[in-house]
Amino acid sequence: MKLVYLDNAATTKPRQEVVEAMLPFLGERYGNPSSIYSMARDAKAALDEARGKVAKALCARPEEIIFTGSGTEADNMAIKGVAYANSRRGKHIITSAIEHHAVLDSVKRLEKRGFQATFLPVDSCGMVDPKDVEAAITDDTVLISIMHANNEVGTIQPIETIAHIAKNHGVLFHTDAVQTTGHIPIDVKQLGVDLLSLSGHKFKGPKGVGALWVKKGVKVERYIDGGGQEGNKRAGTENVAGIVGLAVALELSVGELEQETARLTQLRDYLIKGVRERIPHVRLNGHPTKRLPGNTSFCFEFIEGESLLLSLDKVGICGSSGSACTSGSLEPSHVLLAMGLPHEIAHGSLRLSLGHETTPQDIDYVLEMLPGIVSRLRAMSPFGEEVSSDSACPCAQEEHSLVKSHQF
Amino acid sequence: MKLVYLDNAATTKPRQEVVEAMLPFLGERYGNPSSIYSMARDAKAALDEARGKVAKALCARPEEIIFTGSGTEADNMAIKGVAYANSRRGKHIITSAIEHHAVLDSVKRLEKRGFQATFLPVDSCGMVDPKDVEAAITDDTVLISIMHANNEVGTIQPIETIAHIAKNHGVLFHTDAVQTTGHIPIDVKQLGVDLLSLSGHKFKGPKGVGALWVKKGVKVERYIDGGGQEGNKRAGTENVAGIVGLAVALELSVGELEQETARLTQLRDYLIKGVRERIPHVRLNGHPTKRLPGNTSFCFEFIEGESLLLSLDKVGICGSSGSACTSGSLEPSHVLLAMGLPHEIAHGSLRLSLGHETTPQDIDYVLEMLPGIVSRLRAMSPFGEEVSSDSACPCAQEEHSLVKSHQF
Amino acid sequence: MYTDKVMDHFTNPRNVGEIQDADGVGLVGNPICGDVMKITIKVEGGRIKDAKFKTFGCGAAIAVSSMVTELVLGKTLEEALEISNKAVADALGGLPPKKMHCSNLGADALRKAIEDYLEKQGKGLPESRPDSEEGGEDS
Amino acid sequence: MYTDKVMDHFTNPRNVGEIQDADGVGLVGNPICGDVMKITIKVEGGRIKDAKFKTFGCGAAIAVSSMVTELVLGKTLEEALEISNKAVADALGGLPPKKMHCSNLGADALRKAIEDYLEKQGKGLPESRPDSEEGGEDS
Ligand SMILES: Cc1ncc(COP(=O)(O)O)c(C=O)c1O
Ligand SMILES: Cc1ncc(COP(=O)(O)O)c(C=O)c1O
Repeated sequence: MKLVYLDNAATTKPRQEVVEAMLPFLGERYGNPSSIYSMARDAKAALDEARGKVAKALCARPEEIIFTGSGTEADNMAIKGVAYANSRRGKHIITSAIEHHAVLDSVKRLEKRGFQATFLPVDSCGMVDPKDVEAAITDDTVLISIMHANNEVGTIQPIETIAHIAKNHGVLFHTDAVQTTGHIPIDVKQLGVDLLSLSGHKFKGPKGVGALWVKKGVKVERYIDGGGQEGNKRAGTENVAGIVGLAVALELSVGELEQETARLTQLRDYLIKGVRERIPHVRLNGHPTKRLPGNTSFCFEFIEGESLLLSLDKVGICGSSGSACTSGSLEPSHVLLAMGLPHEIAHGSLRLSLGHETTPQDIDYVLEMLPGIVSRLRAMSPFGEEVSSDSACPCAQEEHSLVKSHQF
Repeated sequence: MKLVYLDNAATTKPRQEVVEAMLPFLGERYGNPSSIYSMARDAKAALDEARGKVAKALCARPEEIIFTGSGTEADNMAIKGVAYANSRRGKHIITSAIEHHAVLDSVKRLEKRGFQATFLPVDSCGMVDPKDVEAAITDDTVLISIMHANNEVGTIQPIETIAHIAKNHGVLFHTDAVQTTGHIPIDVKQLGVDLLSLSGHKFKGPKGVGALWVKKGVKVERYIDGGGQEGNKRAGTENVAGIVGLAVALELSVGELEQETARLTQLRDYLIKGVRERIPHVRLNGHPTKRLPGNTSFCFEFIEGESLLLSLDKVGICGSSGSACTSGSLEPSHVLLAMGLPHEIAHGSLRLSLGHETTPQDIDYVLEMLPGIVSRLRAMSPFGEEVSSDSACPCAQEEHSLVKSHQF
Repeated sequence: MYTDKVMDHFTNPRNVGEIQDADGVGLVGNPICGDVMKITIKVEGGRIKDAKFKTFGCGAAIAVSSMVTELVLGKTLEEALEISNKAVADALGGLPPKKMHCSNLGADALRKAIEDYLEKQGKGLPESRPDSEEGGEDS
Repeated sequence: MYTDKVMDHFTNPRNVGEIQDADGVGLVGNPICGDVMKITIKVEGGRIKDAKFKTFGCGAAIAVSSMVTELVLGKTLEEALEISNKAVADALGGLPPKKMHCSNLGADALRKAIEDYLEKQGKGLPESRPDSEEGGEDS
């Protein structure tokens, strides 16, 4: 059966070049970078080279890169590490309601440890308003963390503007760039941030390795304690193969970023247009233009996301509903809810995220299969009957009244 | 040049079978285990299978295994996670002075957060006295963490006895089994512990992946916050390839444990005997019999460890001085100091740790090269002159007087 | 995650639809939670002659609906009322723990439909009531 | 970690040993810290005719000792006193930052040896003293 993988926001397939670069470090070049004999120094040199590549991709310095075991760990370290290291400056943290759980739950953990937090709202496109950020800053604010782009709906946030505000108020600023690194241009100086998280498997590198960039001079408490690895900032024997793989993947992604952005944006818009033309009662989630090149996110009314995903899987299409991390849960996406979608609409979400291997044929295949699947599920839905074939995108109020007519 | 790798306690070379088992998950089987389509369920199934293998190797249940990004992370999670989750029961932690820094520094971090700690001494063989453990327990003690075997000197601790004491006092007990897993038999029920850490790269698995076993019912706070992975106990997209590799490596190691133990013990004792016969003024660190099958640790008096390592490296022998993590540091090993060795002796330590690929020829080669290297360095040492050729192992007092004669 | 039986009932659901001149209608669930089931039944001679469902929900919800309509066909009302949510899940070879609570509402919808029928007939419920809470017990 | 120059001096150290009838002896360091250097010199006509070292220490310490004994040969006492720890490190192509503080004692040992010589001669130190602290500046 044809396999159309459209869940590149969840994870990507490592490039052949990446695996080839990793293999020696799972084989003959297995030295522990902390040891001092030649074989180990070879592993250390490979780490240094990888650090250099990542630094270059971010327009940063090698010594500012700390490799971690995931994007999630990078987020944990950034938020908790900054909070603890700078708690004398204040105990208030500002973030947004649509962050990845790695950020949200780190902030919530700190709330249990005596910190205060503000979770900023977003507009219906999933955009944080920099004015809200500024208004939320108090004398006690020590950290602002706003994601570069959202993983579910793809909205790209006004990071430069927010970073500027943060700087003016002397507050440290972290951005979760897990969805943007390797996908849209990143220059940490131009962005103006103080810390930035990324994750290898989102740009065709391996899973289980990430990195945190920390601007020179910014104090971050070590989060994983132990040996002196990573300049004494993150303990644990280094995942040399993974780090090498991450660096190669990032270098390659950044190298072809311009062409890929153009190609994916076109494919993405073709998919969005096609879905809207063929399927009634669908809405596009996220910002119409300020969105990740590979992200599409829809809500199909009157049906539920999981049954849609399972039906797509039956015909070889891999997508997701909400984020991969929450797809095992029964709660609709916190992102869609924060954007003001009612629960019953949020339940019907589908994210199709395009990537390096996505072809126009893949999109055509989706456009061929999806309308029938949606119709079939709608025909099974107790809400379907009331649905007129009016293809205009119904607004949230209409939906609410539809639901209320069932008196639930 | 011949390469004789005798730093298997620092890291090991992944087995061919391990790399082969990992490769599909760096290739076609790249799905995110949290997603719901078939390709992702395949990755989830691989995780479940790996979990089953690790559980079996420890005589535990699959749902008790939490995969982490390193042995270090497992130690951090065990110690901080238990401390925070059970802080209402008490805020005192007992550990030993010879733990790995992953444990020591985690405990020290907790000291900064309002916990109290006792660091137990060890005897001259590096052994913790269970009576000391019992004596240190107070009403406020919430956790005891004693390593299964020490990474530098190889001494195997009386874990069962200590676990028994902990249980009698209603205190939770963690053991860092990073050096023992896959090397000596482990049955968590028989050991009687509540938590146990392990690390893949110490038993011919990949670097950057570890696991924490937590007995069912024991409360541990999540350490890395975020998505619901690992039964909501450790967030972050799983290092599927790494986890699969760890499990295969452990299964294979446990399968051949008995033969390997016999083989390595013999080689180890052959090396110890040979060194003692050929080189004067050398002492064996650690317990003469209760030690890891692959561990030898020596102190060569009048010379310094790093220059010994560099000289060995020149002839293709890879060893370490202290642990790999501290070998970049100038401090002598905290383990040797805790065992009562004076600083100047502790500086001259050499660990040669044997592994799966070690052959009798390797040991013969070491016995051939090492005496000349030691002599050459001693000839360069300002202490060498005063040394008689008496090959009896000088005791610490003699050393002290030797040093004092220099009036430093 | 789902058994083959669940996937079979999800992919080829039995008795989808709505009986136009239904003798009883049962509607349970809540769109806010993501699961709504509507079961319509036709009763003849004290037995369920026909049952159809419409469901908004996840794979489990659809499979459960399909299974319950199949299980109930030809049963007396008393027998039908004895079908528990747990029995439906068992007939599907089990459901993931998380799904036991929220999506396993087929038997509830069926009972509502029977109650509706009995109400319309002016009759009360028969004596035996299966433990409707039971469905979630082993999650 | 070490430059080729360091490794060369470590592997083939120059001037190892002790001058038996030395004109000056300098001993610095502390075995507790893991570095002890002993430099012995022979002085003729105000110039250093011979210098030897014995060192207990890491690779850097041995290379530094070797290098300083080489640098000093033939130099006047004044010139010799101007050799700084940093200059020795530079001559070795640099040292890892951590090693700059502790193991880079060669110039100190040399100065001690010269001081010892001058003391034995009943003379004081010449005026110019190079900044002995400088060695650690860039770590
Ligand atoms: C006893 C002990 N604990 C913990 C660790 C840390 O494990 P990892 O290297 O996976 O971080 C090691 C090895 O480095 C060790 O020997
Ligand atoms: C925005 C965002 N942040 C953080 C993460 C976590 O990264 P990782 O999967 O490496 O733990 C992800 C992806 O899962 C993400 O999309």
